[in-house]
Amino acid sequence: MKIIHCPLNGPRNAQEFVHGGEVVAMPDPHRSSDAEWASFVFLENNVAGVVREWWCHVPTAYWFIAERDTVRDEFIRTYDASELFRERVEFTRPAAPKGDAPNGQGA
Amino acid sequence: MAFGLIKYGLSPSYPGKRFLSRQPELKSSYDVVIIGGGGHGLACAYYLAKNHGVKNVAVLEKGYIGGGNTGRNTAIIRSNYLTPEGVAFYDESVRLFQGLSEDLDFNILYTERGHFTLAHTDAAMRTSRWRAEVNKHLGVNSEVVDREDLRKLVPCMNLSEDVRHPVLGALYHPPGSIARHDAVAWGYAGRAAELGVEIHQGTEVTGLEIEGGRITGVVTNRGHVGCGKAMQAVAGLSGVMAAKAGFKLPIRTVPLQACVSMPLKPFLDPIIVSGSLHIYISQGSRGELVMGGSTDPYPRYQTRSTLDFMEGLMAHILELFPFLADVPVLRQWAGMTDMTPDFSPVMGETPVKNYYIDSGWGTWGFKATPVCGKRMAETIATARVPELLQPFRLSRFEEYHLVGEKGAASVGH
Amino acid sequence: MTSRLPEPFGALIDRSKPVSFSFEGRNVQGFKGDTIASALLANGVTMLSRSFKYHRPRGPLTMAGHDGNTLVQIGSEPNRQADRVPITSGLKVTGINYWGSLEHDRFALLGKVDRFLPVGFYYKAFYKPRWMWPYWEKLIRRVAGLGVVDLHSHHGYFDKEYLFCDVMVVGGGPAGLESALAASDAGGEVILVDENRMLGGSLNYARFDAAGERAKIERARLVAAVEARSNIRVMTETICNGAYSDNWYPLVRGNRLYKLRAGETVIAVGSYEQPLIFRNNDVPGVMLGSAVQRLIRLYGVKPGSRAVVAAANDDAYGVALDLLDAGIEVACVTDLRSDPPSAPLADAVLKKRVPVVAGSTIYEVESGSEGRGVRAVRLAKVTSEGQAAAKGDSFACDLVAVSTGYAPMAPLISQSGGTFAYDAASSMLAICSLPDHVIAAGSLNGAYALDATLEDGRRAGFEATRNSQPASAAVPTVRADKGAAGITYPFPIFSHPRGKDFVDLDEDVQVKDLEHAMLEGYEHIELLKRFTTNGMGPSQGRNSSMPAVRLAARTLKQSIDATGTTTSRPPVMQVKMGHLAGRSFEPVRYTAMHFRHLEAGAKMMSAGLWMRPEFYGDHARRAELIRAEAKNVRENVGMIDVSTLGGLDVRGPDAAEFLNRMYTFAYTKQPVGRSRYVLMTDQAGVITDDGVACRFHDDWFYVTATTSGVDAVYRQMLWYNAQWRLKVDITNVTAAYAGVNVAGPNARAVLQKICTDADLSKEAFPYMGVREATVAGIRSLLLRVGFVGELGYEVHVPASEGEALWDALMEAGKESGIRPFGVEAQRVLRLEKGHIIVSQDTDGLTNPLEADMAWAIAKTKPFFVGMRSIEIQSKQPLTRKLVGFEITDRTQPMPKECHLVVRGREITGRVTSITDSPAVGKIIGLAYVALDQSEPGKTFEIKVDGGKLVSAVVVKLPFYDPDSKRQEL
Amino acid sequence: MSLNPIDRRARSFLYRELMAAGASFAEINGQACAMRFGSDSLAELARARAMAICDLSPLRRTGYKGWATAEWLAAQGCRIEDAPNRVYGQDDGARIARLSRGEFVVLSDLAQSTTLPDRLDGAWSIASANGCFRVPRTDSSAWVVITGEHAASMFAKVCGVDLRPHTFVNHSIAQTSLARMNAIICRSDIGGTLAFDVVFDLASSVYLWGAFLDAMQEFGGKPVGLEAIRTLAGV
Repeated sequence: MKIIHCPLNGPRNAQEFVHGGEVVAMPDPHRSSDAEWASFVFLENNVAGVVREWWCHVPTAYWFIAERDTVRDEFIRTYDASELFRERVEFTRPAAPKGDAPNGQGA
Repeated sequence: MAFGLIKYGLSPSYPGKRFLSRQPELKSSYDVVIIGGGGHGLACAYYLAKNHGVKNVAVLEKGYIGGGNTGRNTAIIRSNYLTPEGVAFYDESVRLFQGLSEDLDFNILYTERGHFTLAHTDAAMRTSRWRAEVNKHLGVNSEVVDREDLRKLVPCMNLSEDVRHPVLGALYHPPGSIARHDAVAWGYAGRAAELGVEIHQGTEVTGLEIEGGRITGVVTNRGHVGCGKAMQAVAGLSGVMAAKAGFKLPIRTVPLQACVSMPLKPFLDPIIVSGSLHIYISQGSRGELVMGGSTDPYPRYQTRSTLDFMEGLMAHILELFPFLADVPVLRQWAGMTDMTPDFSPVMGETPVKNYYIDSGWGTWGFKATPVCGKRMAETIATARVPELLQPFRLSRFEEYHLVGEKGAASVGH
Repeated sequence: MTSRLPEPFGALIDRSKPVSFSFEGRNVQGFKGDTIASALLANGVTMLSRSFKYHRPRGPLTMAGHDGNTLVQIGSEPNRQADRVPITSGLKVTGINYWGSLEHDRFALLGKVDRFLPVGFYYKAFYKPRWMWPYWEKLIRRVAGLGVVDLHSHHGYFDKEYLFCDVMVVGGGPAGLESALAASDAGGEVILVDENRMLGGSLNYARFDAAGERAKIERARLVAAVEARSNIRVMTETICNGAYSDNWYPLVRGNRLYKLRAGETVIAVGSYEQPLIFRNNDVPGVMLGSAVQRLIRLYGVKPGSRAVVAAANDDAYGVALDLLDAGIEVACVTDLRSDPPSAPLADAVLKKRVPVVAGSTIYEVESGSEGRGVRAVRLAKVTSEGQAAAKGDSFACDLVAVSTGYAPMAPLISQSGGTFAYDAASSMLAICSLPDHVIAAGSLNGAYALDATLEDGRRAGFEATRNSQPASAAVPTVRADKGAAGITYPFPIFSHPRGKDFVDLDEDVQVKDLEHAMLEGYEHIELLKRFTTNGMGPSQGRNSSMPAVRLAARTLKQSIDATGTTTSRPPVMQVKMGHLAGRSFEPVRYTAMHFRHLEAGAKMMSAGLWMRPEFYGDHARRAELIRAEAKNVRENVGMIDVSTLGGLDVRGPDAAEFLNRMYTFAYTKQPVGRSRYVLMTDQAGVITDDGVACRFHDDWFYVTATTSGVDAVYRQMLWYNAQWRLKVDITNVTAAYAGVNVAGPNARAVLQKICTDADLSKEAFPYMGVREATVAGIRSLLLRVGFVGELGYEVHVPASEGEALWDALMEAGKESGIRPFGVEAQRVLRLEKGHIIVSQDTDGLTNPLEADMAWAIAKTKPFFVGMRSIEIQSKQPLTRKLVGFEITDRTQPMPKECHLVVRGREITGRVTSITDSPAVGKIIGLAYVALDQSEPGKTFEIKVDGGKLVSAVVVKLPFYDPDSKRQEL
Repeated sequence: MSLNPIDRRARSFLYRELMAAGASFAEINGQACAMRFGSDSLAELARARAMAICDLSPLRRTGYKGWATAEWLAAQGCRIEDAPNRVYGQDDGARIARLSRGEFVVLSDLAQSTTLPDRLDGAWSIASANGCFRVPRTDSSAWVVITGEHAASMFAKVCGVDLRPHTFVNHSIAQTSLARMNAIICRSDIGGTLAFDVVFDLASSVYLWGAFLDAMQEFGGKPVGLEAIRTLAGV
């Protein structure tokens, strides 16, 4: 079984984790086209190579980010989500164009 | 002794004939290039030649024919799906399978065994009835049976209530069958080759040539090949190939594992599936138990086996069949599957003109081999997507017209 | 007649402890330490099994569990290896795969008609006419298959244990022992694993010098040293059965599966001696030289009285010397090499005047009646690779020992990601790459000469601990010539015009089968394997895959590497399903009131990990009891355990904003002290969960979720906030609270009795109100909810006090006739009120518009998960809609949940919930229908059992108490 | 005369198991706590030293989490350091398990002499909460202690984390999966005896209790009462 290095709990058996999918930026829900949105919801990059993805250590419900080679199935690096997501994310309807664009999602 | 064998016993020289011609040189171009020499690609080539007279066809296989998921799946055939679209599609597949040995003049060892999808919760019982009702309405033989029926139909199964997940009943699908997976690929290859299709093993497609939004050729490890039309049938690597064509798919590549026991004298006729326990088991013609479960917990392009798969699988199989505890397991393996959000395949046209796709087969691709081959051949030859395939078009996702088969496909295979 | 040899032969057996067991019903005597096979051979029983296809007699080949010839049935255990399983008193052993008896197997006839059973014959026949195949299939299944399962044998106790170490050494032979010692010098924890009962590996049975002394000395030295080390844990009779990611290994011993995580691994499992292929090479009495040596040295068994030895290396002469020591006459040594080099063991054999025929191979074995044993061996001159001249001399004998070469025990290396390439110098595969943290040593690594093996072991042990070695420390050197060259005959295959020259004994694959398969086009090594099943049998190609590769390479005129080898897959050795399952852990969660439900006769049902009461009382009266429970709620007061409902504390200044993003409704303006419905969708706009959000403070919402959904909801919330970084904390408090819903016209009266500090009057505590209060002396959260459509209070208390709460409420409700009700009654009650159950009334694709829940969507919010997808779908015509319906005509059969709504061929929807409502007095339900069927008053048809069509009429929801007076009392 | 657990409102989820095993109970924090099994206290002590499990669910505990929790606890006079997955002992015997940057579990001492959990719960309120939120650990989590020289070997049968004494040092914490249920394992030796506090989902109490007893069988492990544990601790 793989060992995954959890940034909080250290090296653990992969069985303690769940995979959360690739880290992808959400398009602006108000400014993106229907096709762009559907593509965000349904389509996958499904990269054969190094991907940046979400993992959760289940016993601690701790979400973190891993860089993993999907061909060699090797974890290259794991780190806390705050490395990518630093800012509070705001959402606004176009009508009231105040605040940041909602896709300040780092990734 | 069957007549087919007599000539082998009597003729002085070995009468077996070569089913695959020695590898010819690649031509500079073909009417149709099929990327991927698995069951699907070979079937498509066969039907192109047989049904549509399209014989200037090359099947390009990077390894050996049937070496991908065709040779790794557990060879279960059924049509007890949930959506009308799915049921109609797989029903045609089952009908084709029933006559396939004769059609290909090659025994694919297609055997009706009956297929049980066990229900351990009332929710699962509801799904069973849903599937049974859709099946019956479309003329497919399925019914819901309760625990008492199961006592008669599968007497060796543990149906006691004092286990963690007692069996409440099942979806019973009498036409559920098994076959010899390799034989399907070999049979199609042999007949396709007879009709003039070229099958190139050890020929990897490394790039696609697209001009003005239409496919014009492919680049291989053996050089350039022009084509009028092309189809990719490379389950597991669908996304990688689609990326070469410049579009994305609703697909994650996730390993699926399986294993076999040592051969045993026959004791289990039907195919038993449990969605709640994530297992399925059947006994093959050689006597080995063929066992599998749900896909691996995370995506990757790898076919390395895991121990945790075996542990989880066996724990649950022994809850249903405690007497198997001393049966030796012989071998485990894995394949790479195309998992889609709605557990239905993706077939037909793509954003690239004359470039067709046959993908998204998740864990249920083998059972679709004949129908997919036949209908994709029709699509390519006539440039019209038959009604049977329409629901599975790639564009269904941006249209939010998904074909939800999770309830019927997630473990059932 | 073979017999026992005197000591010191028989290192493993204890002659003072006779053991008797039965084989094929007849009593057999052996000694403690014998395997089934050794005891049988000691008693002159040479046939242990019948082959898979032709049912030919078979006997031990490797005596190491590396062949499929020794598979037997032990009581209810099929396919056990007789050359590995030790005998115990009373053991009942029988042969397998015969029709009649092992001695007289009617299926043996198949051997006579094999001309009619070409390779892959089952692909070539039996399918015309179609209806015949099922009969053929049944026959084939009966002839195929090996052992028998006993459908009544019970599940023995298997369990598991995790192990950890710095270095694991697999293989207790000379290389492994030296590795373990070298590794332990570095001070770390070493685990030494060996499948045999006695450490020493080949030192226990092989011969390294003419005198036969060297092995004894080395073994004594190494074993004593290992046993003296406190940081080496020795695990014998333990099989390292696979190599998985990140040095994760299953070790099988007894009834326990150990799962070992090793820092570094030294694999020193050695090599397989390889068979020589000639006509009748499968007859009992034909064995590998190492098998003969094992029988003599380990078990003190004399495997024959007159032997022919086939040689292609000096080890073969060691076998000859062992035979002589054991008093077995050596009729001749036939050496495949045209002029065998002078070597210590060979010279010793010559000195003993044993006839040595150089440049000759075995052409065929002449066997006794029906191939039951060896009578004589016919030699033939080797003319070229794989070619022999016509018959030469014949030598009478009853034993054939074959020592013509080796192959590395590749499985653990290849499974861990290492690769092999063909080494022409040694005519064997050799390791060409290893993954990190895996080191190979000994003959597996090409070190065959004993001194090289020992040096290579030391080197491996050092490399495994390099990080803890002083930088100055030098890697132990290994001599350049490791003795691999010239010990393996390059083409040990001598086909015979009359066949029965078996490449794969498991599957009865003969040379011609492979040649014919290639003729037919199955030329790729994997196709060749799959078509002929060569290497797919019980011994997984240990003895047959290399010869097949050699044969294919020659036939196709290509190199071995170009031909390629087939992949090795776990497990290494057959393993019981029970070992893999172990003691299975099936978690189950009980509420505080669980045992109260049992005491009240509840029928419990699984809900995720939880157990919940389905209804209370006798199964036979199920329907009636459920109606009564529901009736009691409508007319009086009932109580249901809702502890399993998910509970999430969402707290902090952004709590309301967070809920606004997670759920479809609006929460920023929700007043403190009130609850509000929550509906969750995913980014595709599909309904995933629902519940209520109770606001106890500006910064504190207590949010409920469905029993099976809460863990996913909780995880999703954390995931989103890992991106949004709102000032909010989410805590899953599901297990912290036990909860009941007290519902019915008398609910207030019952609750008020024991609720001392809160005014429960409609005015003080209205519908949808929430507050803290004390009930039966327990601090509680009170929620006025209406799921079942009556005056009702959910009481949530600390779980440890849940049972007391239940008791107090049952007591307080006694005079009003309070009764517990289960999940089924609750389903009826909520249906009468038209409330959906997520996942029963919705499916994997249902969006809120289809579920007719547009009312639950806040239109002006800047964002919620799923919002955009719902907007996109709202621009499309609805294809289906969830509606309430009723069936008034009692003469019609009552539909069931998931019966279809049909319009001719078309399926327009399905019934998701239905009940014969006690309160409404009609059959009512929820169903998906086509949009044009969804207006109240419209009728549609439901297809029920037997295909009959039942018509139903759409009605407005709810069915019961339309203006909801009762729940707002 | 032993107290009957059902005579008190608050009850350990394990009280039926404890009664069946012959426990005698005494009141602690308003609920029945298993003090001893049978009359041979020396044998029980010996078992506690070799391989035993004891239900500590009646003992006080609480928890806090949130982005400002560390600061708040410090302000309440708690001594905690930055490293997560460590147990920090307090002067009055209480122990604070730091689960992450922002989450803490507060365990009282075996003698129940500390008042820390009550003090903290008294000091905290949602109104004044500022990035620090109470977690009702007494209600949400069962608490057992597993003691004795064989404890680590027993864990090796139900837990994939290496808990052997020389690798999992005293005061270490592993938040992991036990027999497929989530649990918090804190190494807190008692008077020189190897000991692990296990805090886990209350609703799984009966299941995990059974899994533990099954796993410790080969080491002769059985339940012991709080008295034996207190004797180990010398209180």
